[in-house]
Amino acid sequence: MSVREWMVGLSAGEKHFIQGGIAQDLRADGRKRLTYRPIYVETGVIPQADGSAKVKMGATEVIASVKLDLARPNPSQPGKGKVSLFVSCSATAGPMFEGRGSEELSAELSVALQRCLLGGKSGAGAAFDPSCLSIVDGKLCWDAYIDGLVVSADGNLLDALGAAIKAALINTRVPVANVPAGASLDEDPDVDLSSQETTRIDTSGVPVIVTLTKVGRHYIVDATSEEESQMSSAVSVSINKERRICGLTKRGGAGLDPSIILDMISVASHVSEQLMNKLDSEIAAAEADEQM
Amino acid sequence: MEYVNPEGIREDGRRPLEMRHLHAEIGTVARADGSAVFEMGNTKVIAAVYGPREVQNRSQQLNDQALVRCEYSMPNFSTGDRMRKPKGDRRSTEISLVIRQTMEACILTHLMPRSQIDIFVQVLSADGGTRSACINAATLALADAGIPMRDLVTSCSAGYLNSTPLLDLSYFEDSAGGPDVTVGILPKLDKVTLLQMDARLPIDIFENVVQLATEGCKAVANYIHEVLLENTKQLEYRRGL
Amino acid sequence: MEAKPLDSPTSFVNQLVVPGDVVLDLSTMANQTIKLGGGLRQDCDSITVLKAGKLRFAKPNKYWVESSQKRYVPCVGDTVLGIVVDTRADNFLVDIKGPALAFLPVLSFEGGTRRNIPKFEVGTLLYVRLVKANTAINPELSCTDASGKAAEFGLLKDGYMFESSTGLSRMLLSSPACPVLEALGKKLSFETAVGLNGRVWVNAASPSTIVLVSNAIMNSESLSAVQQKIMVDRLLQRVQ
Amino acid sequence: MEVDRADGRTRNQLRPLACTRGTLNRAHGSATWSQGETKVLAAVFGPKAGTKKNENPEKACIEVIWKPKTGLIGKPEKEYEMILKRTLQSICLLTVNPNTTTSIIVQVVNDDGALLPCAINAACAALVDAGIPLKHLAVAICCCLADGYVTLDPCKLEEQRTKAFAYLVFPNSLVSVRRKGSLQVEIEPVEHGIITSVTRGVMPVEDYLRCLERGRAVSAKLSEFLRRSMQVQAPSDSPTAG
Amino acid sequence: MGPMNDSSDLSSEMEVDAFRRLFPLRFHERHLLESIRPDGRPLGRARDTTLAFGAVASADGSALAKIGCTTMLAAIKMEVMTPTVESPNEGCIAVEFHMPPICSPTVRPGRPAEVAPVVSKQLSDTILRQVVMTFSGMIDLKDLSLVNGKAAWMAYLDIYCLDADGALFDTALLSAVAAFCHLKFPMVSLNDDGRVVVVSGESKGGKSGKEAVNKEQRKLNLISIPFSLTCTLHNNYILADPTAEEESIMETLVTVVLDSSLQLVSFYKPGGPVLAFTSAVMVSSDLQKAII
Amino acid sequence: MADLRLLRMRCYWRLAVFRTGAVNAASGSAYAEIGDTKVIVSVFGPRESKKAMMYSDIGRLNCNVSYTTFATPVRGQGSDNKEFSSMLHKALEGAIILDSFPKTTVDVFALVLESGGSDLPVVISCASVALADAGIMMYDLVASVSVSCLGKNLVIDPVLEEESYQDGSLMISSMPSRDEVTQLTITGEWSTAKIHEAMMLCLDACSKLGKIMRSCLKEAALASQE
Repeated sequence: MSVREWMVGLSAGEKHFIQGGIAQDLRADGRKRLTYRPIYVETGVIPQADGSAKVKMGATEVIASVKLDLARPNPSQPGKGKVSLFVSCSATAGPMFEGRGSEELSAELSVALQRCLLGGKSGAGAAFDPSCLSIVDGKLCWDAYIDGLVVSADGNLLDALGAAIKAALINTRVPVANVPAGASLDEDPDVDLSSQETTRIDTSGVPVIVTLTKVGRHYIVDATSEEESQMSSAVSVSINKERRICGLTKRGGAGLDPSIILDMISVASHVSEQLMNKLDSEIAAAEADEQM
Repeated sequence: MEYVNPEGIREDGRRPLEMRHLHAEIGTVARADGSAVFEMGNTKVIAAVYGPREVQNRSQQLNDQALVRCEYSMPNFSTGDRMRKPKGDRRSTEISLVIRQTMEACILTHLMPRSQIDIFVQVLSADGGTRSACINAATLALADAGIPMRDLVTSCSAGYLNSTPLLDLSYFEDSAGGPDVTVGILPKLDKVTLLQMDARLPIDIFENVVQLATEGCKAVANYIHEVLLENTKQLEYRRGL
Repeated sequence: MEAKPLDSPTSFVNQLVVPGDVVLDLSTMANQTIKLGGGLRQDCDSITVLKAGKLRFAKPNKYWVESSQKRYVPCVGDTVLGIVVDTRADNFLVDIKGPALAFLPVLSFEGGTRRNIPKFEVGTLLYVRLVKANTAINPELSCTDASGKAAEFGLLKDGYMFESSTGLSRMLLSSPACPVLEALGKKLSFETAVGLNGRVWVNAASPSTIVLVSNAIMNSESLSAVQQKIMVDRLLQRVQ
Repeated sequence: MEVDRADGRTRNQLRPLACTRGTLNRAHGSATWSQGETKVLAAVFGPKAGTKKNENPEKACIEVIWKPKTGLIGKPEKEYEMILKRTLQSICLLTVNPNTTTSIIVQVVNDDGALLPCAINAACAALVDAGIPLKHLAVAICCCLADGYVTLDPCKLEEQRTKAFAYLVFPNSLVSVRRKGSLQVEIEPVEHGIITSVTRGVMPVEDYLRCLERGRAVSAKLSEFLRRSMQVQAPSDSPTAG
Repeated sequence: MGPMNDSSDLSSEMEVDAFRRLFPLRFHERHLLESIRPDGRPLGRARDTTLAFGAVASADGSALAKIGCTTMLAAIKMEVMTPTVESPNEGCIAVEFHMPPICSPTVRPGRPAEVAPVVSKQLSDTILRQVVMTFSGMIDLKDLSLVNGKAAWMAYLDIYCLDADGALFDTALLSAVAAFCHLKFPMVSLNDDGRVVVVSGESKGGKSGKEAVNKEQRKLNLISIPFSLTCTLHNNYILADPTAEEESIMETLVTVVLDSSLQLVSFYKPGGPVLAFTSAVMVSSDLQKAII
Repeated sequence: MADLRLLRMRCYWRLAVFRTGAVNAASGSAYAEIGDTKVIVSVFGPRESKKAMMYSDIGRLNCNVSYTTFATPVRGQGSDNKEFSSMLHKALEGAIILDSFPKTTVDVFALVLESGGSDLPVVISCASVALADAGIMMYDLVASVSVSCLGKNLVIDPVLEEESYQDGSLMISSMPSRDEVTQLTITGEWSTAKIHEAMMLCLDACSKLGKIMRSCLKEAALASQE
């Protein structure tokens, strides 16, 4: 809360204007309570990464990149690749992110994203099945480093990052690694990656993250940083195609009645459908013009 | 290692005296006072300027000029290898110092005493020549922020491999271990504000490599002029004049 | 490890003393008032030494330890050279090489009033007098002598200032003119201001004179009176 | 005293002592102290305004920074810093200039045994050179116990081979105008006390007391050396009275 | 003395703990006159000591020691390591002293307390006392060896200060010694490729290929048990076992460590005004005997 | 592995013990033991906040959770846990009346002595008892419970092994008497109905836990009166 407070110095009048607007379903920038700001998606922005995407939601701009490294799977799950997720806030988003200032917020965002995208310990509810990253069971697998970078921050960072990671995963090309059959399997076998063909990750199950910010008695979607500074509490829900909930984080201080939380979850799942379609069309368009 | 094949074509298809493709956008970060993205080939850098604003810690305040602070950060996905220490590693501190000194020389700091100007440079993808790209991006961001400057600062790097001077080295050519000369000039005043070189080079060859780099800087300067003119036309158009 | 039994207190004078030595035993000296200078402290009924140095005795009853340090301990009545560090509403903050910054009230100038407050840039050199100096609060300075006249206090324009030890500046200000100044004074015309806090300011018409005088003073610290004269004469011949 | 030490010294003989003061001109006070091969450079930066965080503002605060010869600052250096700080706090007059910080930097030039006592002597000499008000001086010595005998000022080799050793710091012997022994502290004269004692290794209590005796005897010699080293550096000023 | 009497009439009408906070030294000196301490103990008496073994279930040996309010929790975990080349038949002990932010108001998270490394060094000196030639330590490292040259025990001794109220070193040493007494060696067995592996408690040697190297859960024998007592000196008063408040006021601390055979392990007096040493050593050693 | 799940299909949770006044150097402290998860929390303040902080007319909360090296079965290096610290901060923020101590900071430090499963809920409950012991004004105590979803069944207050192969988990920290949720985190795949059922289960567990915490505080108050 304190970081956002500092970012937007609002006078009492402006605060009242924002809260009143939301009550009458007409926000400061003319949107309704449940409409999103225009979303632009661009894929393949980082040439060195195996998959990358840039998402702009109004003034918020984030970049996600997926890089694959050869690694040895951890013994407890031999058949699966490894996934790690880390978010950092660049100082370009604001002077308070300079030096160590951004650590607290990036830690919070990383934890929220891990909870929403990587699912439970047994892998249920994960964005994608990590076994598609395995090459040789128990010996060799891909280690996927998912990195998020906040370039410009104007509220609703979690949804933008969620969308960017979804687009980056869709854009990822997993190089086909074929291991010569006879190779000795104990030490690290030599893998040839020369063959140019690549496969895609099955991203059908990737959930989308919807953050409902409660201001006064109403909830709004895709809040700008001014609106976020007025929030009493917020619930970020990650919902996949089958409208099942793959992760939830309640942020913000004030207590919430359980019934309100359930109501927010249902509103979120309703909105997620509309967001899912919009995102899929944007990503498809971006992928198409990247091929050209 | 074959960096320049017999016909004089480099590994990425450019001729020795040819720059990589330049691309620049202004005003990409809404909240910043001034911001710009600068691309040289695959090297892509975004810079944001906040200021002149109140000094954060009183002890650093200068009572006759503006305090210029700079932070250069490189995310761990921007280069080939993954292991990248967090913000405070030595290389990024050194590059922030270089950028700060270069920009401090060209900003008219005495016009804004007791204030602070923050320049934040974030590398998005690094393919050699990051230092020059950062300086060009910072210049554009400062211009976008409307901060009074003596002249634009443009920078370019040049090297010397297989006994031919090469302009604007890529990461592949840069990591070949050959000399890498980075030059920063004030194009109008024709003054050199930054000259850095590592590895060894005979004097006469050094002179024409520096000359080559200066040509490169002038080319960048022209491109930046065009971009700025285009941007002001846009602003004019948007304001409906 | 017996302590040398010495009866007469004066035998210590002009001898080197080390912190902790007991130099005066008040219980044996009946009703005599003693004035203690720097470097001595009273501990119940004996006077012990605080700082290493030579014990000095002046006629009536003044004892003090003469030592040479780089840090200055402010005491009332000293004339010092201060450098302005910051200006506040009602006084200037002046660095006098002491433990704390000294205050120079804005009005403590000859005929000083609210309207004609002088404007001192950061770093200007001032020749000032110490008015208040106790350990708890910052020392206070003034640019006037006791009678309120400016005398020679105030701003020192151009010239060259260099740091020296407190011992050397005390030697330069010793009552019979110090040999090195005397010798230089015969041949060259220059102006100096010596602060007891180990700062010397020299000003002369031509810069070469300033440099010559400053070097002469700096070298004279560890030379005896005769050696100082010889050193000055050699310097002057080389100049002519 | 038959000679039984590697370098031919008798048990009570110290290694050659050397002390130069005023070696650094930017420091407000500095001194190098060397005992045989062990050499330590100490610099004092005079009372600066303000005290560190939870320090008591009524008193002056002493800050010690120990710079080892090579490598990083580990736990041993932290312990030496704490011992040195407590020792110097007890000999300095803290009430003279309150709310100030005096920082003492100890740089180990070479370590050939008895490092801590050498550092304490160097710091003490540097404090005198900086003119910091002191109650009295301190001299430090290392006594080690080798098969029943107390040997003084061991070199590195001897220090590692002995069963146990003790670093002892005594107040220096005072030149006093008063009668001897009249300066009475309830039980024993003040010169007999110790300021700091740090022991390593197991030793019977009697051996420890013998170390104290031997240590106190040699501390008189050390303080004599300290006094003489003052003479050499004191500026020979003009004969005229002040 | 001037200040003395005005504070005496001052204290009459100001109640006790305001006076204690404003003039701490005078408050304690008034108590010393009647040779009693603020918490009612005579000068020579130490605070009552309690000891509880096996406080931590997940550690091989642990103990909780309390002297007055100062509480220390020591725990030892044993791990198998290959011994160093120059001492093939010796195990190794790593002593670590932690002062978490919960133990005292002065400790901030992130910055360790300055006294922590000092106490930790003293503890490792006292416990190991590794003087090269003659080994007179509390524990013979040869007991920690398993298979000469191939495997030996690595004992991680971690001491946590849960409540800091003076005499930290005494309580820490007491808890460390108690933890060693309570220590039980975990069951160890040699698996197929010759490496010694710790057999977890439940599956008692069930695997065929393993035969237990050490059958019974043997204890560690301690050669000599050190006891320490810290006293503070205030112009010829000797106070045993000071509380944190007394420690902060009276700056002279003397720590005497004797072992069971009454040999002086360490006499540690860091600074403080000159002391007539003979009396101090006598007093502390006979107090020591009282405790053993 | 399946047989264990059926065996443990119960709705009660492990024995809970609370005790206040564990650390007398702190202005308020509490020790909590639920099953073999042992936690000590001590509260300092409200005291002067760090100089770098700007003026704020509402009080500030500063939380820090750290583990001992021997807390986890495999020897960790006793580092601070940033994630738990920020979640503890979010859970307590809603319950404390922050504007009763403006400009100052209340420090809440927690040390996990032994980690026996669902450590964060135990830390949050123990912290709210410690705050009450320190006399910090609060709207209500904060009780926190977590439930693991293993296949079909919900296991409340999971032990370490159950947590290691849970399909999903739901952690709630709520104010029992005001019946408000201050913090809720869900991982793994859940349907909305399942969430509803799990929340109800947790909320009544929280109210039971709240009673135990209240009784412990009452005992401490009675004890200090004699």
